Amino acid sequence: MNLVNFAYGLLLLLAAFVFQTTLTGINRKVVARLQRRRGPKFYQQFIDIFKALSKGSTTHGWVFDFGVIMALGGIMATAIFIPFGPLKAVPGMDNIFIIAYVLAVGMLGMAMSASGSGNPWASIGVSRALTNMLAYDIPFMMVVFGLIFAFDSSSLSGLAAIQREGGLLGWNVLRFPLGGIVAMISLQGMLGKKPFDSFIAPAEIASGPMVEYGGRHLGMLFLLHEYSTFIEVSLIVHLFFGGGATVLEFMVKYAVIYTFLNLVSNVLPRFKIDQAVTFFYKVPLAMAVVQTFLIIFLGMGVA
Amino acid sequence: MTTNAKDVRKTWEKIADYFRAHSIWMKWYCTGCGAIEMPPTMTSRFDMERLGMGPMATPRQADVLLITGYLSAKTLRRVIYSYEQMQDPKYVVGFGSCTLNGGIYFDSYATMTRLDHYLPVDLYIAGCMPRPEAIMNSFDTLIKMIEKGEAKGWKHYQENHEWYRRNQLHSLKEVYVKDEFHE
Amino acid sequence: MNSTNKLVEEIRQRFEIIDVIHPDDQQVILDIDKMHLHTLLSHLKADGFRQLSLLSAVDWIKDNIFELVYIVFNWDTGVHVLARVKLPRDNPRFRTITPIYPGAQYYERDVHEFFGIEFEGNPMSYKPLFLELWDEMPPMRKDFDPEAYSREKFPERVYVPHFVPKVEVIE
Amino acid sequence: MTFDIVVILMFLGAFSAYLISKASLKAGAYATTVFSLGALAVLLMGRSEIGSEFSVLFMNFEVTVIGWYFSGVMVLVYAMTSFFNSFWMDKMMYPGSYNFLYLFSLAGTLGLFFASDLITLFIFWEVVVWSSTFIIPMGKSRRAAVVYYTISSIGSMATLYGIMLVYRISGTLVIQEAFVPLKEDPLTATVVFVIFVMAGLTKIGIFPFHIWLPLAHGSAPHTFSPVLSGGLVKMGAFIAYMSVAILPAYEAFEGSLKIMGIPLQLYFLMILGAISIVLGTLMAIKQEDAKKLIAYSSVANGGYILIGILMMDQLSFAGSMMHLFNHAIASAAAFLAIAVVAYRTGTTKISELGGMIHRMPLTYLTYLIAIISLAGIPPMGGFVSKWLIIQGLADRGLMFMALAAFFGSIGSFLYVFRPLAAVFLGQLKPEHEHLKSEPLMMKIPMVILMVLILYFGVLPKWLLGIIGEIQVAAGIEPVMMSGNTILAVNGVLNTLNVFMIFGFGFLISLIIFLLMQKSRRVGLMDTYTSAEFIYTPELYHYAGAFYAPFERLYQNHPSVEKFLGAIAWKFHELGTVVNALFFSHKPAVTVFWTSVILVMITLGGAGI
Repeated sequence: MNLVNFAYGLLLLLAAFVFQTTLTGINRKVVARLQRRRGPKFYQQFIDIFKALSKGSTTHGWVFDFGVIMALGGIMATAIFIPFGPLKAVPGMDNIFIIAYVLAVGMLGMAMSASGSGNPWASIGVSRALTNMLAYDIPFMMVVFGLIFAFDSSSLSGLAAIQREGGLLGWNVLRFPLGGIVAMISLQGMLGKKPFDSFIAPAEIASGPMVEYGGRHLGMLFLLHEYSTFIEVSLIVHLFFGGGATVLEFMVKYAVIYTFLNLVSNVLPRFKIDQAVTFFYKVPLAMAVVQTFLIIFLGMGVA
Repeated sequence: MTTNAKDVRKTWEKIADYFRAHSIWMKWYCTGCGAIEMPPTMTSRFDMERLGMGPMATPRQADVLLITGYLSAKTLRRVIYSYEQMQDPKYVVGFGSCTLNGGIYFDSYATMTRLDHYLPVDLYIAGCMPRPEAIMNSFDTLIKMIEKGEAKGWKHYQENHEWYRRNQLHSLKEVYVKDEFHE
Repeated sequence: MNSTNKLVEEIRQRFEIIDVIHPDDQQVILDIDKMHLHTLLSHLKADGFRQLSLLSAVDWIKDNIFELVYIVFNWDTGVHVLARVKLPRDNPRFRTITPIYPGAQYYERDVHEFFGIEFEGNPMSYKPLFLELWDEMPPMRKDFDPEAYSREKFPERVYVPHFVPKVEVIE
Repeated sequence: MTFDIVVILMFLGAFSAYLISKASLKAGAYATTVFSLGALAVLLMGRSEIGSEFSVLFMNFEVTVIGWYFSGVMVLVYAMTSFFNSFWMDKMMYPGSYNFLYLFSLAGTLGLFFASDLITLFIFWEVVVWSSTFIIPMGKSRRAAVVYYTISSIGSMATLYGIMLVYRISGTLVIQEAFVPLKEDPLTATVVFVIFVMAGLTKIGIFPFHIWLPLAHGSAPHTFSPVLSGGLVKMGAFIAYMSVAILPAYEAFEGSLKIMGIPLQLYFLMILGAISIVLGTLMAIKQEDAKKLIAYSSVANGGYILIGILMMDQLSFAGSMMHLFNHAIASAAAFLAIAVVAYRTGTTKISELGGMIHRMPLTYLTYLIAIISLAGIPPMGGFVSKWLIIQGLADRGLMFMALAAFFGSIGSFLYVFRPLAAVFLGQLKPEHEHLKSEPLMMKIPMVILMVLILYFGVLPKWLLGIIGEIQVAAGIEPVMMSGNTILAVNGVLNTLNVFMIFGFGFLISLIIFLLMQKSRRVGLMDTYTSAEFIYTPELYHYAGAFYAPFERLYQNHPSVEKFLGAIAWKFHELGTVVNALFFSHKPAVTVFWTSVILVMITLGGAGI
């Protein structure tokens, strides 16, 4: 760790921000076309974020501010760990468990700040978000557990490199199709897209955790959202789609997966939170356990 | 419009105004029948998102308070409360002739006749009720106004707060009331 | 008309009904003396009219009376019965029907607030319901002038005509 | 020879604390602090004397690394908690006895960890059980003490029976030698192992012996709950360690059926640990009382520790040993934070509190850091230990344990967040408007614990070094570290780097925050209320049934408590029947039944 690492980290953060925010903008346009609208400009998301940052804001006490800073800081730190294709800011730190747990810092910060506003809608949203997390994370972690056992590595770039050795058929999504499906469903939950978006339901609980945010707080939450999307989609790209030998390959895979999930999201209604839990524990968890069982006891797909 | 020292914007304010003009998040205060005109404006026929506009869930997140329809004494209190919860810079759009001059029920004991008496309205959309074309046109105007820095209602409200407050108190007696559910 | 005829016959036998109107084949309007209203309503409720659909008042200012209107509804037969009683306009008081229809609570508050009719036996009816901080005469009374009130409370927009077209009256 | 002095001094200290309490209660409470801090200092200084042996009267002691480590954890928790004792002196029924028992139980644990023969071990086990049994009813409930004592006696009896069994086979009571002959006899080894482990399970609160934990922790005096959860529970881990490492279980069960390389006996226990994790998590999520909530979290964390100890490998075992320390200080810190709230407000019910951060920010910070560690989020200590445990599980491919571990660690976000949101954040109730901040004496231990939690999360080298020594002593490969990097089979973890990058992210985020316009400060009630005017903060606070939709999914679960309650009821009924038969108003009936039984016994004896 030296200054060069930090400089790389900063560059990586910038690149991730520009990439993901542009992609979000393009996806807004794609969704608009799906609904037969013209849709906003592709750089609309940038305008939204900068506008929110430029506005005045209100605060409900120091924990309200501190939580937002902690959330964005935690998520940015996690984004630094993520390899951007072959590029890594800090070598040797892309351990999947580290990423999964550092990600939680951001979640906790945001939850803390939201509850610190004193608004019950925020607390309800947080309680739903955490329940949702308990639902989607366990199937995902089970599949990841199987992968780690299969390849004796918990490093993202290491797992990606192993997949690339086998060419297209080496991708984990093809080697372990059950696990791939589980991961995609879990990713839908992680991104908070439909049908698992009951925690930010705007009409029922006034956008949940975000209810009290405005101005720079809201702008930072938008940044946070872009980064967490980047982290979560990157995880899947690295774990199941062979990562990227070049930056371009990584970006293409990333964009395809993200757009696909967005399209799926736009034709689905919304689960209630207990329905989401039941669904995740009935279908994806069962699939994940079967997949892990196949890997560990039968060695299926491990080659 | 006269240009004095106060109206000269700094460069960063110009940039900020560009962003503010092209990303308009609205809080719809759907008090009256006018709200029915918003869905067609939002959906594929007129598609307001292409101008960077969209509805928001709470006043904290919103830039524009869109008041669609009649305001009674009771709702006006809530509207003022919502307006004060919004973050600067904020804009108010009065929608329909009812906010403009009281519309057909101008002589009712319960309805407001003039919104700009209580809140700094940046833009009125006349009509009973205005069609989506009128709405889109007016938002186009609003975007231009914000970009030029002419939509300064929120500053006017800050500077003339006493005047607004006096008007509010004259018509409403109290803005922050305690109603029966909180006795 | 059969079902309502039978009903009206039965009621006529038991109560002094001033007048009966059939506006529709499932609807009956009964004008009744205010002494008998409560017994009528109890009877109707026992007879299956479980729902109080509306309680309202009408201000007959020329006759100097208030008319209270009770609409009850029978879910089994689909019959509406509308019972009307007349009260003197000055110092209007009437007994509450909340013991019969507890749901009348809010209607009585409503009527009290908008017409100033007092319901004895319902202390809650004195609380304001809709009008926050109202300090004038009850606004639904005919002698209340809403326009004057509106002009005084809510200043109107003054239009300055920029251009007045000349109108020539052609004989 | 410092350790014998410590053990003796602690006993003398207990008595002197009682005498001082007779003169002045506060002074007695401070005496507990002084003595336990003294014990901590001696332990830290005496690290070089590990391996020394000594005897007091007929009891023999030997200072092993693991004993030293455990006693260090224990004394640290006792010392930190003892700062709080003086504030509860006027609220206890027998404050003098409390001070006495507090130090007496500490002395008992020290003796237990240093014991080198089984009788000494048993004596001190009983010392701890009895002294804590008398402290628990000083809190809210007497029933809790009864349940605690019942479950503890299961452990005691099991230990006693195990000791007798071992003595019959090997003819010695010295711990290191007594178990040696068992290696040749897997069946007896299994019996001894099950008996000893059962004693451990009762203390550590593993399913199905978990029922005493929430009851006792939830209703013990506020100053004793941290000790119970942070300290005494770890005695069970010590016994479990003994039965696995000293027996040694893996060698004794070499011939039995193995699942993923784990002997069936141990695998079964691991499943119990996994059940405890899931059960503790689910129950903690639905608790309405903050102390009970943390108590159930102790059940879940006990599961982690047990699984790690049973693994006896390089990673999970190290993780488990470290988790023991992390959980001890984190749960002590969390209990202490709740104790501060209880001291100021008089309640620990989550739904009766709210907005405490505006009155006691330091307590909030303590609780925050403690729960971050409990939930295993970096950069706190709990993360390192959970990471190690999960790496070990992934290495072995124990998928069902891993499933439970994932469920427990994500579920812990849910339950630890609940008191954070509902007790410390949210709306401040009008009746708490004029609360004072926490007293200085309470701040000291909280700050120390916070620093420790953070320090061992960022720089775990020292701690893992000691754990490495324990592993060497237990005959397994020690955990590897190079610099600040922990080297695991499947990956590496550099905690310092994680911390630095986290700090870097935080810095950027702070810069973005500060560059933008200043915020306007508004009150807590000036929130989005759908434009409604609301004046009742206590109603505008989301605290009760926090995870209602989730709780509804498992509200009709089967419960061990209900099962045991039914058995107790049947037992009670049987007693009534016997009572009616024997002790009716006619003496002749009693004489008749007595003679019948006597005849049956005589005949039966003749038959044999």
